[in-house]
Amino acid sequence: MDVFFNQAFAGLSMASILLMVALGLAIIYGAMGVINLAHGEFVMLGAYSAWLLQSYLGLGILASLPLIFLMVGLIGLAVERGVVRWLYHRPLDTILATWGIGIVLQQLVRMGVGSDSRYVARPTILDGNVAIGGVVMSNYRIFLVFFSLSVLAATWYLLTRTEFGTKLRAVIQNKEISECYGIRTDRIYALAFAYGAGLAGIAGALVTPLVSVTPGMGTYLVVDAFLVVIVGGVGSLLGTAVASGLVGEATALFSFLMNDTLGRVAVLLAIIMLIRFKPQGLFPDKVRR
Amino acid sequence: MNRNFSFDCIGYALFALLLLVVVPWGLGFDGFELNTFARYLTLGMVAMALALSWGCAGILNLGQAATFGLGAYIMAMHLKLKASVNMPDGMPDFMGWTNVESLPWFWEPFHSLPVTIAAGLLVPAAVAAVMGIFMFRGRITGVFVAIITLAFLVAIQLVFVEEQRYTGGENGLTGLAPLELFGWTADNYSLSFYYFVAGCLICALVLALALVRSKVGLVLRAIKENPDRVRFFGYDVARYETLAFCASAAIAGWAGMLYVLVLEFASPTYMGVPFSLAIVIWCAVGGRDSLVAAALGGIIVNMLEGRLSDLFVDGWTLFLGMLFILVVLVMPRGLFGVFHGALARVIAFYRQARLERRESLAISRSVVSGTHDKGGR
Amino acid sequence: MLEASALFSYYGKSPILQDVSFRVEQGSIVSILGRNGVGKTTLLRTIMGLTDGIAGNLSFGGKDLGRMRTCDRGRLGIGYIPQGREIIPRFTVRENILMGTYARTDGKRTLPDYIFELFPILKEFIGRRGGDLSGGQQQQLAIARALAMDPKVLLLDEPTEGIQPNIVRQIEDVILRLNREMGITIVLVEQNVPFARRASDQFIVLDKGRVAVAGTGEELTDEIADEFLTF
Amino acid sequence: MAQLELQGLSVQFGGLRAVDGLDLSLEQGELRCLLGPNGAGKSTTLDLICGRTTPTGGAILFDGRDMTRLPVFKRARVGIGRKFQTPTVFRELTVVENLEIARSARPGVLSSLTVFRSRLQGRMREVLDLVELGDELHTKAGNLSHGQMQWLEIAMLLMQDARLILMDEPTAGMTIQETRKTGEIFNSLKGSHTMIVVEHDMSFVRQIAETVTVMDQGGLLAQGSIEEVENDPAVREAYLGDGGNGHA
Amino acid sequence: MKRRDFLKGVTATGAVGVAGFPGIWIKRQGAWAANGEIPVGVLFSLTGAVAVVESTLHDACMMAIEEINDNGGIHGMRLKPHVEDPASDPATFADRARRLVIRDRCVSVFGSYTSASRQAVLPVVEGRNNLYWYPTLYEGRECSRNVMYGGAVPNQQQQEFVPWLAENFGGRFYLIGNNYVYPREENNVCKIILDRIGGEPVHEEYVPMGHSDFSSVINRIRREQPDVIFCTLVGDSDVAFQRQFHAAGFDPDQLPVASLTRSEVEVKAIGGEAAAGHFSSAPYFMGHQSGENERFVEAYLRKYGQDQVTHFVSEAAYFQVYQFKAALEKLDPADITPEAIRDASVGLSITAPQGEVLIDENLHTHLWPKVAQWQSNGQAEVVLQSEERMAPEPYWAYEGQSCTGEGLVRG
Repeated sequence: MDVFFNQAFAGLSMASILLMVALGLAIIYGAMGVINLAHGEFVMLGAYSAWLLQSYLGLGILASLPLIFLMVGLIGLAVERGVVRWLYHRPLDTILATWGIGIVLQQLVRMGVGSDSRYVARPTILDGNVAIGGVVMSNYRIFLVFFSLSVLAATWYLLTRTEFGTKLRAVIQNKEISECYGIRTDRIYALAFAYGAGLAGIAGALVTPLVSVTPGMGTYLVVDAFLVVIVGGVGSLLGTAVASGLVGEATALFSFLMNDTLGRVAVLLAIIMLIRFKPQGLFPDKVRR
Repeated sequence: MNRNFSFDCIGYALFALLLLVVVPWGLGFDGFELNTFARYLTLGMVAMALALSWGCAGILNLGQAATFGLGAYIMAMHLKLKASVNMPDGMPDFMGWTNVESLPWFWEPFHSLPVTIAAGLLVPAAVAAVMGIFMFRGRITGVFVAIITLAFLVAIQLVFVEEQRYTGGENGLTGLAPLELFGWTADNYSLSFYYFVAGCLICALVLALALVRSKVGLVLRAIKENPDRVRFFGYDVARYETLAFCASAAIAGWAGMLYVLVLEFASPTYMGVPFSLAIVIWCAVGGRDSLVAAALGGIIVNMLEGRLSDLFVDGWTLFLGMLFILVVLVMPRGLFGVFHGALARVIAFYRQARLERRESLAISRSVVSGTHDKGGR
Repeated sequence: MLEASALFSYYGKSPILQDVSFRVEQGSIVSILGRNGVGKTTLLRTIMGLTDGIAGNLSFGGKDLGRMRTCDRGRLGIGYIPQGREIIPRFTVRENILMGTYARTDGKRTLPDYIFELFPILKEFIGRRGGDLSGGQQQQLAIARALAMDPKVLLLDEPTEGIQPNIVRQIEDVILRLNREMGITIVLVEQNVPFARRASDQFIVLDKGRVAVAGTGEELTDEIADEFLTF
Repeated sequence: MAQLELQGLSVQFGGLRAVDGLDLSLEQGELRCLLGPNGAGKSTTLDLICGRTTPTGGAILFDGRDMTRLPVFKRARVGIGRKFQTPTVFRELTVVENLEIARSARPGVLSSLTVFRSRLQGRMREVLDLVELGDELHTKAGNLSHGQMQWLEIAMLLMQDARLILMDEPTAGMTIQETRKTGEIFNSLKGSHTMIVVEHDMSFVRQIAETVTVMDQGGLLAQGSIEEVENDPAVREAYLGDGGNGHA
Repeated sequence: MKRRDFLKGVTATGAVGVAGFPGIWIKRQGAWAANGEIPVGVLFSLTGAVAVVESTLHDACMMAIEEINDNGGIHGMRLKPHVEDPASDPATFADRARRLVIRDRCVSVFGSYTSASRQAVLPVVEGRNNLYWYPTLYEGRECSRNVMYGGAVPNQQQQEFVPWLAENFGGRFYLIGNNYVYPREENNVCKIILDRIGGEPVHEEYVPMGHSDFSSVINRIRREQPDVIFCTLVGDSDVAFQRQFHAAGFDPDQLPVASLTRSEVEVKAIGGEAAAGHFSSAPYFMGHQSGENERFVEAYLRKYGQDQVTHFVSEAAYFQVYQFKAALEKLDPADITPEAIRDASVGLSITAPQGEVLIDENLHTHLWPKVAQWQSNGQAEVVLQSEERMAPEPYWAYEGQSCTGEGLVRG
């Protein structure tokens, strides 16, 4: 039984990381239809920013989160202004362009910082475990779960309760008419892209204590995160959250039943099925226009 | 129609001439250079295969590498068996190391070369058929096709890596025998081998062209523009899409088989996401609207990659990444689009000039004859 | 106030409007009439900057609109109520109206009360999603959204199309009140000749992208209607 | 036995009943005009017949065969053709290629593999002459004028040789001469093809119509000859609207 | 259709004009080493997933080449390194190896870290009878006459390590590795040894390369309660696993991670604190006390930065160049061919940072296995040093097979 709960928690903690990565991607994809394959590199930049701030300014991960959000957000802004904005009417081409951006960002980091893996210290206040019977949960992972939920909540608040969010949602649903009502759609797009990139940066910073920080670290994440976004459904925060949870728990379950490789294969096949039979996502928004 | 057909012939004859005469001559009939170029040709072939589904039918297959890899493994299995005749039970060495008792049943048929070649074309096509029917019956299009094929690619690569007992795992299939075909042994540094690969590419191109030039190609172009409207004429859109998908897979499998001959091993990286996305990029650089252009895209980008990595050992990927961004931004229809646009402009200019000359002639003649025909054209 | 001379407007390379000139005086109602597909909607979209390009002059309140971005035109006080209403279906009624205020330059984000006097039904349905309203209610919402921006001019594209007759009358009344009581200039694309005749100070009949006839409201005779508006 | 029969056909979008218990039957070779105010459900009815929309209730019989659940392409193979309100031709293809697509007597994949060039003789030549597009054979459809595109789409339907042709506002955007010519073509098709035409242009309707069906709010309002319908007070109320002094 | 297809032809011609004739200018033939230069290939990934490790090998190799050149070269000839970046991709490895061997006519190629890349290069060097100097520890079971194996084979890493672990911590081993040849083969060897000494493998599992979430693995470890984690994870996976293992609160005194692959590079990324108390088995550690090593480390840090580390693969990448040099010095300069270099290498003994290393006739290297415990400063403290240099036996686990100077012998 303990094994079951342990595994359920493992799934939850995988889901929390996935959610943070996918959330930014979901906003970028939902708002602009841009398939951002450079998202993994934003995650990587977040991790390197954490390393930079730690080794040169001595800032811990938690303290530097706002700065990292800004730094990666700015890079995202630059990428949007420089490349992505020319491609809004060609969604499939964004796959190619952002893949190129990913290659460039990776190589820039490699040339600037070096290709060896970097060390970022874990916040010491989050050391240790909580043990309930045989169920052992690492404090840091518990923190991640709650943090990702609060990021979700903050994003939800931003989208539904602020002027920026309302404008963004208006633009998503009807770009033309939003323009007619004085909304500067290009500015909204740029900010939304920057916000998505910033979230990826935060996610990158927060996974540093668990993984190896290398220029190629983001590549593995982006495919999974993208699958989550598609399964969740375009523009649905709830869908993204639930899909992350499902994928995380399913990965944990299958890898417990089989092994990590076949578990991943099973999850991928399940995702293919879901996309095939529910291409509109888990929570399709039925509204008549 | 006839004039267009002759233009066709000239274009393809030029391409064939290029591959069969100009390139080997330009490379000085050098074994190493020819071998390197043969590699580019196989990569061009898989880019061409993608153009068949992406350019013609609008199906962006991000998992093209999966069918390429299948073809590669099938050929490698045959060559591995040939290399293992002296092993106990004729079993490949890696199977012994992973405690496999006897040769698995699905390896048996690959003792035979004809079966191998047929399988190298048909297995990828069959896999594509299953995927195609699965997706297109459900009217899955665009991004969703891209994502499903991508997920499928990741899954199939994981399976190949996991089943090390049968596939050689991460190392792939290595230590292969050379191919023997009708008494000819493939030496991949020879001119004859280069011609073999180039011949295969031209052959595949001609077959693909036949498909594109037939009514199937026409219907596919219509489907790409408006699948619903095509249905109203009684076409089963899913079948057409599946056919394009299968044909593309078969050619990709073919290219995979050649790739194994060129590189002398099969590796699961042939089924990797980076490789698969690279195929898409070659196709985009060349121009997905034309099969030859896509093949050239594959050849050119790989050549460029080769040259760049020679010139800038440290930063060549940086240049490559920037190149992709630039191509997407500046040349949305690839090199082909640029050439096409330029030539169309030239032709339009001459046509205009000819028209004006004719008009001025007509006017002067009418002035001379004194009849003012108001609507004279 | 709104002025066009020798205006061409393009979709792609084909000119949909050709050599159109007109002048809309402050505080007047101008009707634009014509058959399906003669460019009425394109004219409104051209004013908003939603076509691919224009040639000729187009100005509003003395400012040249030619190169101005759509969002800035909105901020000048041009309220656009498009054909098919195009309210935001997933927004609540409140959010839809609030969206209108984003075109205000004074930064005020409150919903004017008079909107709810004009359209009491919106007050009742304030929390519902726009997409769940009936056609007539959506039309009222679309007008309310435009009013929230405190517009100087309203561009209405067939506001009564496909709406039950009793609401049609209501909407027509509102349009007249907005003009007569609040002095809002109105440009109205209309199929309904009697209403156009009753309401407008001025009319423009388009045919094949050109101005076929223009004149004051009284000059809109049955002959003109027969020639250009019936089939 | 009628060729096309709609029995209690209904469809619902969200809460809206777009078509509500519609009964309609057409004889072989009949031309039927479908009138009604905006939103009456005319286009939706065509959508239901050709299979673009699935009904929530009722049945569609064609030649006595139940079509209600058949996918679009199978209905097309049975002989139902459709023209859309805005011309939907393949803009990237040339005129000939568009017609070749429309020539779909053998729509299978395998038979298409054996066809390599468009034969300009026979039916294709006839159709091209009829719609006067003979000079534009190799023009991309996207470069045609609006009227020509409408013609092309009609030509495609002729090429398809559908037994039942559904037309949604075929004359929208046409000049008066073009409209008249369209009317002549339609009249010549009577008898050999069954047609349903949704139209607002009353003069055009007068030119072609034998029987007129008027729809309102998803149901049948009136049916009969054009005079009968025009004098029907219910029709005037619903369609001509606004006190009946309109010019529609 | 129109003129499009004519254009295709034009495009084709144009394209080749742009990039088609690199081969024309390539000069070839002549002696292997001429003009006072000895061409050697340097083939380590500078980009891609494996660059993390391979770039350090590249650095070490290049440093040795420069040192040799600075000290007058070999027979007065300079080593001319041809550097390629195979981008961590086996296909690119094969392509670049061809360039080095065939086009650039290198007498030897130094390169690569992963088994897959070695396998990709193998047909090229065997087909052209060239020499590939491979510095990495590997799974053994290979007996090419064209590869100089500088790293440890399983018997050199495990023969002393596994019994020592079982003695000190218990015989219940949890085997975890990345899913490829090396971990599986090492685990085979480990299981044989465990079987002999009465231990048991409680669980054996493999995760995909680059796998980074070990929650499930850690849960399984909790359930199985082994005595030792026998770890053959590499690179990113090893780093991720160790960080998560540490975060999960396991005590290294109770449950140590015993790794065959973890070196100073990984520990630097893991962080000394998380790695402290765990064990690695290798022939070299950065902190090894010897004059040769102090010189090596000092030169390396001076050249590449004080935050860099040396490790058991970069050491081999370094000393292999000196082995190459020693072999060449035995040869007549006019007589330099890959085969001659190979034959001259056999039986060569030089002083490497880890001690005296000898090239066996099977082309593998006799090394000095050590077991070390990681400290929180990121350095390893040797706890077990083998008495004598250990001979490489690539077919140790396969009875009746052995690799000799004549190649693989079955008996």
